[in-house]
Amino acid sequence: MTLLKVEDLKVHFPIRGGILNRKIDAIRAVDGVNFEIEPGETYGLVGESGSGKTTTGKAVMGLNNITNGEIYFGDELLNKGNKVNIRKDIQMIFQDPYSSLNPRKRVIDIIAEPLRNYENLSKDEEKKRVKDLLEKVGLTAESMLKYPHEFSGGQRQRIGVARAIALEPKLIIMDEPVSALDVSVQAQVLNFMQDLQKELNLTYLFISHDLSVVKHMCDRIGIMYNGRYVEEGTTKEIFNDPQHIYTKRLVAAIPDIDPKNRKENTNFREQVKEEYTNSYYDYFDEDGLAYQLKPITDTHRVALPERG
Amino acid sequence: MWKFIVRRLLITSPQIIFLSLLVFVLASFMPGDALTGAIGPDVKAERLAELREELGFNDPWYIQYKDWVAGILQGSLGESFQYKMDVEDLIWQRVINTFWLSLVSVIFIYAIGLPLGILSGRYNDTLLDQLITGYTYIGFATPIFIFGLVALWIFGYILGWFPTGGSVDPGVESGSIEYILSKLQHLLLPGLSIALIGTVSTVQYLRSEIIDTKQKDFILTARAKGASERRVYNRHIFRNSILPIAAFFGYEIINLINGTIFIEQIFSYPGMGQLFLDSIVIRDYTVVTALVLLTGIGAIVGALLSDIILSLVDPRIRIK
Amino acid sequence: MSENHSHKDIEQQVSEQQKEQEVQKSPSGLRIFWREILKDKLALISLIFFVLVSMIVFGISLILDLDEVVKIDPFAIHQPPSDEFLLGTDKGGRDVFGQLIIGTRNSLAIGFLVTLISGAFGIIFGVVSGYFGGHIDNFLMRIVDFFMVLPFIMIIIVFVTIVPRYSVWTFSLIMSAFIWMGIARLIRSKALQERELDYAQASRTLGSSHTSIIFKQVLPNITSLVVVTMTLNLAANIGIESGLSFLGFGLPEDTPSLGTLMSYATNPTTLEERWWIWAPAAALILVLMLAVRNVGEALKRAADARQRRA
Amino acid sequence: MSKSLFGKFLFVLMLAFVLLIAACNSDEGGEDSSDNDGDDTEQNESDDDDSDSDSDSDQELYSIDDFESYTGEGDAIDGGSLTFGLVSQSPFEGTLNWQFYSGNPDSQVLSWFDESLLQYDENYNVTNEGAASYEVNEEDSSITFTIEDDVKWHDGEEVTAEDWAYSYEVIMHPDYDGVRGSSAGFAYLEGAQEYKAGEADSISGIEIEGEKTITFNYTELTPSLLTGGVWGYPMAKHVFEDIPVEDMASSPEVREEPIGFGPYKVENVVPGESVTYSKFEDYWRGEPNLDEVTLKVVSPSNVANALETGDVDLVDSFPADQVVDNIDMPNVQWLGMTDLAYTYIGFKLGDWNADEGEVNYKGDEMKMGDKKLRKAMWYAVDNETVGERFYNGLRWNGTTLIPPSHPAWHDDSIETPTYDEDKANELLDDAGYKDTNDDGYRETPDGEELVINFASMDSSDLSEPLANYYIQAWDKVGLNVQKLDGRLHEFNSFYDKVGQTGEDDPNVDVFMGAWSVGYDVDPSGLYGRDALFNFTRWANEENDELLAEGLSEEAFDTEYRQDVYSQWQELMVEEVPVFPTLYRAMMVPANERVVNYDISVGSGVYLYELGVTQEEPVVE
Repeated sequence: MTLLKVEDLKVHFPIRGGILNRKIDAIRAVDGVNFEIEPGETYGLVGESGSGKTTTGKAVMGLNNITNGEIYFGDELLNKGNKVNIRKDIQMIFQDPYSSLNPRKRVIDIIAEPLRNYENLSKDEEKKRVKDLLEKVGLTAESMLKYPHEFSGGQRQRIGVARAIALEPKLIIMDEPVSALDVSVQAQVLNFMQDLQKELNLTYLFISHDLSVVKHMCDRIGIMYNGRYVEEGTTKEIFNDPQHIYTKRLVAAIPDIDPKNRKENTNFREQVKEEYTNSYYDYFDEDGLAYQLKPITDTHRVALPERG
Repeated sequence: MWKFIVRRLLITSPQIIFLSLLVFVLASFMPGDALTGAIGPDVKAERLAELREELGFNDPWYIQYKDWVAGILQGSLGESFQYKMDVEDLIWQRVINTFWLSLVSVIFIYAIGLPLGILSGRYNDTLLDQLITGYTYIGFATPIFIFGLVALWIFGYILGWFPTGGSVDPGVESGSIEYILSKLQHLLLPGLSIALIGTVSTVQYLRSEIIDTKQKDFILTARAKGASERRVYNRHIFRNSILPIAAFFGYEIINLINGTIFIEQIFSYPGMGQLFLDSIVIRDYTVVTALVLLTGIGAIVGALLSDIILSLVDPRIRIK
Repeated sequence: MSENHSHKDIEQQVSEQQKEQEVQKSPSGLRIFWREILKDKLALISLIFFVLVSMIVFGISLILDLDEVVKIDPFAIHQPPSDEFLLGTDKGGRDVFGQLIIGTRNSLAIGFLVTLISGAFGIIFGVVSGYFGGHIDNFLMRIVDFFMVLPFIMIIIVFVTIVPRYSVWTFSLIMSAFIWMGIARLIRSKALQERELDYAQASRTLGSSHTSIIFKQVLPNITSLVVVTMTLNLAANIGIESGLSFLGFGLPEDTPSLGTLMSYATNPTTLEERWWIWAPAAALILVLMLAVRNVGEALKRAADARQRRA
Repeated sequence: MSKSLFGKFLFVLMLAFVLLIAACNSDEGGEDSSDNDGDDTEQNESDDDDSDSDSDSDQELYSIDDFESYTGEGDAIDGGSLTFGLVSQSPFEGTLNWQFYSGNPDSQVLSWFDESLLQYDENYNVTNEGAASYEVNEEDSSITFTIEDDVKWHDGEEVTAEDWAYSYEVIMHPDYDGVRGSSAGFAYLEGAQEYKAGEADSISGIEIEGEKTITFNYTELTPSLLTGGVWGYPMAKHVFEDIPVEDMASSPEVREEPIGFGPYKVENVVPGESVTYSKFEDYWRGEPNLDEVTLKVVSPSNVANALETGDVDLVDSFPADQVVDNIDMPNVQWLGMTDLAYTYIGFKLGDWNADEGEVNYKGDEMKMGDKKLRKAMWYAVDNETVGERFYNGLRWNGTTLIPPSHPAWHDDSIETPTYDEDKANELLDDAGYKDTNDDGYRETPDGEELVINFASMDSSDLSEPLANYYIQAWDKVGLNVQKLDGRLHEFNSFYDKVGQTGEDDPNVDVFMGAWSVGYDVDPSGLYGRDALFNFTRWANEENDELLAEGLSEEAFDTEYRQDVYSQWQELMVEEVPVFPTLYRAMMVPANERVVNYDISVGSGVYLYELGVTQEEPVVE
């Protein structure tokens, strides 16, 4: 049984203009996206900035109005009416650990905010829960009375995680959770998140532009371009057998640390780039948008034009 | 650009309608009417009652409003009961005075504000700058009516340098040089009073703007390239700082009008502000309504003007 | 959002500059204010002076018998200052010093009230508008636009002639009704930025209601702006009140304000020869406004990290 | 922003200023007390202010009897020019036509270039000294007027009977929207109402008997006709003929180039601000003395200064609250006369019956219904002191409701209450108003709390102190009087509250206002049973009778009429629906060089004789 099912999701932002300020066009930030996430897995959503991945995440979270489509969480349709309901079963971790924590609030108030909204706890119970949560994310209980600016970026992100898991959600949406952090801290935080996933039996929707991170974290990956999927598959499929030219290019661009392969890599990239330029119109329609996804295997789908 | 203007105009028309409604409703709540002033033993109450009926003073406000709108559509703002003349003519007589007063004030505002602002910004933290900043400190804190009153007292009464009331000496041939000089003489003190207080924000703005710009990279580059200090100031800094000031002018209109109400009262200068206060007292509704409306429209047009200038100056603001 | 109004844009430009300090926003804004004031001797003197005057004025007016102050004494008209009348008497033989005390109290009270009422309303209006954005913002900003272009002095004057019985309270309400827009606009543009910050979004994912986010999350983050604006508004409001009283559309003579005493100077003989009636009031208005502004400017500097002295 | 040393400096300066003021005070306080010891020789120059105001507080007293209304004759130079100050806070309206003007400022402008055909004596009776003489025909209730031969408009046309009739036709025209047309001269005119209703093309009661002779036929003759009732202003028919009545008031013939037949003609009008006149050589009384007159608006706050500097020679009036401060102005002579006005305090004694069009006197039902209470309130106030202290004697205790400006009708033999606290207390005790609950205030005879609401008109700088002073005075005799709404009312809301439209505000118990009195002494417009402006809503039969008798044909006999009005004045003192508080002097300053000018009516000194003794105004 799937945990999250997104069907034909569209999020359009109107462009207004003209004398009466009517809607004259729309930015199609997300334009017909389908995917499913199984419980316990980490699903990666990859794309360059502007590809609609964050918008998709926020739409699932209910932070954006969605134009069309359905989002099911378990059996429940989330977007009754137009506004997506906020479920405590879904939580989010934000990209920027600086702005996602209210600078005027102490840590205890930040972490206890969801508890206060959903659970009626006494002061002591609340304190205990916050303490537990802090310990779970590797921070000391003394942190409780401090303000966010007294922490480092990595620590802040841990606070953000503590807040997100406070309600024991099933699904956590991570919007570029480490991209604002130093590379040295990134791995640390990622590992910690993986541990947490096992411990709490969490499902992650992992949004990132960084394929190497995604490769490390995710079970399955969806690749977005201009608001549409170009390819979806298991991590292995995507990295070892990319079908779409866009995916190929992304994969090729992953830096390789081994200097021995440098020349080889450069050549390979050149090739891919050439192919990309030459065959662009084989993979995208005249508007530069991806085609419908076609299944190749049970798990692997690619956006290719109808051939023949 | 024209789309932008047309759209702004479309947005402002409901504002004007609301404004006229508001004024009308308020006016209908004011105690007394234009005939109250006629009370006396020589005038029979019956005659007043008759006139009230004839002139429609007894109609509910929406009927009066309807008539008034109908009048406007035919190009008439109505007739002033007190002055027995068309409101537009009456207001025109006074607006022209207020216009001159405002013009002189604006000229002074910029004539005083620009040099002071530039000096203060260019030589910041010198004694000169401190003098100027000191002036802006005081100027900001001084209500215009206190300043006007004291100015009238010192320069009008004690020193006798300026006339203490009116807009022109009587008997001077209209259109002659003397006439213009006399007008100017009557305008100087009230105009200066408005300007000395009103210019303060310009000085402060210009000063901080210049100090800011001074440290911007393109100025440093210009200097590095060997441009003379004068050229740097004239071509780069000044031009960069002056445009927003020009643009803010439109927003200033409403402040200017508020200022003239006080100043005209203090200097017995027959302008719109005085006409307004008088008309309130004698309940000359048509005039009150027309004046408030006109002022409102002035403010709206001013804001529009500023927006246009701003969008010309700064493309970031321009809208599709 | 879709409707672009340029005031907004100017404010945005301004606030872009503030953005950098956003990051360093620390929780102890009020402490920074305090530190800045302590550092700035002028502001400190101003603050002490203002508090002192307020205390003296409110203190004395507690023990001062209002009836005695406004008591008409036909045998003591226009007395110059003496031991009996510290600041002489006015045209009704009333003690000017007493009126100055009561008048300062009334002016300050109105200044405070108007600042609080218009401030509270403007803040709520602005924060709601900015936080929700979109159509709500569009609609609310049209209302603000409408009020902005009202010639407010004129409208207040019309209002004052209508209200049959007015006191410090009603007068403050009338004034507030027409001067809340500035702060509303400022707060709105700030709130527009704040709502885009992740912490506001995070709160929503955590199940906090809009009201709770507005009041518990967003508002605390704009307090420094609120404090600065309100302080500067206080000075302006004292000025507006005394101006209206000066024109004769303020409080009645029995409830003197500083403007009432000033308005006696429209009589040229009083202006020329009886300085004791109006000059102290004029000086007091000036000094009070200067003091409040000094404090306000210091706060403004404190709020703007680049200019902070402390 | 960098710290500004200078700003700091200024701030400290301001602070110092405040402290200085405080310090000054204690200093001066000290000197003041030494003044009392008698050694004021030590005062230095900086105390000039002080000594000035000391003399101020000594309160010099003046009396209207000290002033003449006439500048006296002098050696006027030939020609010369004069500047006349029109004292007004606001510009004049510029409706420069007697038929259409609505404010005093305009009438001041008008009186230089246009005048009435009728001349009045000092009792405001029509005489034959004017441009027209009259003859009463008692048999057919008509009056015939004959205009002098050489009365000409400024454009050289003769002023004719036709012109006079024309002014009636304009005023009674259905489209006419001015306030005139209700005085006796119109009300009693035969056929006027028919014409007004549009039923007749002309007014049947007006007969033009020749180029210069006109007869007005009245339904009945009343003395009011000859004390201001007959409309005496002709209207130049050849000028206005082609202008529709509704457009006349805004026409250039009224606003920009008005003509009249007065001693000066209009040269130039600066709307609202000033008018220049030149002499009209063909003026019917003779060639005017001055070549040129300039009229300009001077605000009340500037007028003293303008006089001192010779900026104006003469003004139409002078702000009462500044007279005393300026009475020693060296280059100015002060003219004075008793003003045609009085201040009063009235009591609400009923309401207005709109259906019947008359007052509904309710007597004892009303809070102020007890005559003794009203009289006690009269005794309780010290108008003498008010006049002396607030107006330095230039206003004084009023006695009856016909002011001494009408010497023939004012009866000064009538005893009226004057300040007597004991008497007031006695009256109140008598009437049963006693303080039964020891709150310091008297209760009604029924033991109910008595709070009297006082509506006072805000008409001058002194309105507020005066109202408060009266309230204090009543407080002293144990009456709890409160200002209605806690403040004074500007004239619009004042008249709304006392009932200008017939809807009296039931909260008003006592009100203080002022009436100006017309030439015609007949008080029925203010105190008649059917007078809407009878704001007290008091009436009784004796009053009705006396007022009717005052207007009857017998009353053409002055002695008879005097007797009637004496009785009426006495009745009003007895019944006290209203009591006058102050009579007032009208004080007009004129530059020393102004001669042959008289501010009173019927003095036999006319405007064309006005002259100056030197080319330039006398300056200190």
